[in-house]
Amino acid sequence: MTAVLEEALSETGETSGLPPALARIYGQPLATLPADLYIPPDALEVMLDAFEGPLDLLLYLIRKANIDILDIPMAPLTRQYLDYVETMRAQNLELAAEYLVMAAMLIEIKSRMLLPRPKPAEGEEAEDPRAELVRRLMEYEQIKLAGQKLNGLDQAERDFLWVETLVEKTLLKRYPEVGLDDLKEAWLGILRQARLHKHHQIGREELSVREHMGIILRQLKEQGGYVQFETLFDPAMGAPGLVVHFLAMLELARERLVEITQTEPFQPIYVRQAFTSGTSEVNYGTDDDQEGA
Amino acid sequence: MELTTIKKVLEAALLAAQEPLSLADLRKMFDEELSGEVLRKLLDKIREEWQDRPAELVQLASGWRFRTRVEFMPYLERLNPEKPPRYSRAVLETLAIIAYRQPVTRGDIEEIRGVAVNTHAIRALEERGWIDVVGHRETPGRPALYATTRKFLDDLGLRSLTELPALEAVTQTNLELADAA
Amino acid sequence: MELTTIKKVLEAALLAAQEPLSLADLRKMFDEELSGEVLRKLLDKIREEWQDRPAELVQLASGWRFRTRVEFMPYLERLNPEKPPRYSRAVLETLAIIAYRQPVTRGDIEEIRGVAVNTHAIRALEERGWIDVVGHRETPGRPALYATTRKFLDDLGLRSLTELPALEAVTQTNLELADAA
Repeated sequence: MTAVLEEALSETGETSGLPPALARIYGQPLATLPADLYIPPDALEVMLDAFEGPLDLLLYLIRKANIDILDIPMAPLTRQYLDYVETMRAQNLELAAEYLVMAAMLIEIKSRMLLPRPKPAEGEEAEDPRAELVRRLMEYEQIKLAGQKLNGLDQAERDFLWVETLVEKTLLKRYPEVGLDDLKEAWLGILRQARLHKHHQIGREELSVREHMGIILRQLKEQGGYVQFETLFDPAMGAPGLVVHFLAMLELARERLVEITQTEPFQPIYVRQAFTSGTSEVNYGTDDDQEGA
Repeated sequence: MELTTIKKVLEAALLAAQEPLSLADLRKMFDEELSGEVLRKLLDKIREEWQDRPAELVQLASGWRFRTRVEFMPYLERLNPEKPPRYSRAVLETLAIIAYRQPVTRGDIEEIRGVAVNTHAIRALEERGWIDVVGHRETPGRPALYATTRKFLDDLGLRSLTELPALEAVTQTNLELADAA
Repeated sequence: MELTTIKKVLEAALLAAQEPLSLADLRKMFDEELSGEVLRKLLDKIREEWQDRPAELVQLASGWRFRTRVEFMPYLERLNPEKPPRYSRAVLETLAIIAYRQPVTRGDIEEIRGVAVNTHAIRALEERGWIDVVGHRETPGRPALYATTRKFLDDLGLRSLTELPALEAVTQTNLELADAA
């Protein structure tokens, strides 16, 4: 394939019009290659890995020569490029096919530049044979710069770390959720199991009495287990509340959970926790005994 | 390097650490030799500075790390809700009996459920603050009387026990239906 | 809940997060309805409070997250013997093409770069979670179409693709500039 290229090169080289004008740069004839356009082959070799492909190499050559990408002098550029390709071939370096394709493209452009161009139709611009190459070079340059800019952004793990404090889940005791339906289901389950009867069915009234039974027992506990009857009734409960409270008191007495005593008629009535008849009596009236406080 | 800068570097490292960092790890970040004493003082200083913030610097077996304070974890959990655990039937039935029949003793619960009371069930409910002892029944052994607490009502979104589902309407038919379910 | 408490909960969540948290995520933690405006104000307040601390709260494509400030990285690096990936030009150019021209096929990438696509480059970017296949082009062979992910934006500190560095119009001037760089 290289042989074919060389042949192509020698053919077009003949017609490329070497001195006096090597190329025309910005309309000025260029008699000799600019010194910095020439890159010694051994330097090219060193740079082999530095190029990302033929477009990258071309951009490098264009930049080296400090020429306008919009007005590329094809002859010197093509020669430089082919020198590079030839060096790689001579070093037996594996040459990617893209480099050869590009060589062919450059030669083609160069030849078309030499041919007389057909006069453009009115209102149309003459097509520059280099247009497609220039478009690709510019697009590649743009992407190359974009890649560098992306690399310049602060990057996770390279330039900063994410903050992540430890969440020790075992520290938090997770409680099961219980809904009203769960309670109802549980109760129904008990009924099924135990084949319980009517007295275990529960209505609102019974529940409110039971709630007040708990309230009274708690009040007694908090106040030392022995209090005057009236103090257990808060007028703020309203008439229905007071009635339920009273029923709860009677139920507690019936279940022997409290004792209600009165030494003689018209004397204060006292309520005591049934079990407080023992040792805790000693502490009546002292603050120490107020467990709930 | 100034101590305040060293402290900032330590703080940054501990905030980003995925594993606890030992003093030896922390030392690696600096060119200067840092004594254990200096490091510890700086870590104490950081810990102090974080006293009112939502994470805390803790020393674990393998080193130091920032840990989210426990009180914020219930909120964080809502971000990745896990399936909540479930109470066993024994616990739920015990709770139902205490809720509907309070105040009751273990003996009452045993009688109603027909099986010995699971001590674990009572303890679990007590720990949760849903039941407590409101008195003792004046019978031999003076067994404790259990009732539900205000917290139980709050947690279940009830204003009063009367808002528990009433079961007066349970008839033989309902029971059969429930049975079939 | 008081605003100061809400702010602390937000801070706790953001410090502990394993992913950026969106406003919708953050809202999930509270019973009360929080407007985007209130949340944003609180987040701004947190950001201010962290101004002199070694981490910063940033807004990214998928939400908010704390990250360590870049000036601390030279020290933090020493903790982790595994160096983070530094991408080759091939990878960076492939990434740039996908980021700026998405969705693209391998063929498109090849066309722009002028060389066969490096399979390793694509795989490295996929493994990092920065690109993925978003579809297939309806042409012979149905080639995969690649696009960048949210993680790509998050990891580069961007809120959206519009925040990518602007593409430069290539002229003679910046060719020289690029050379000097």
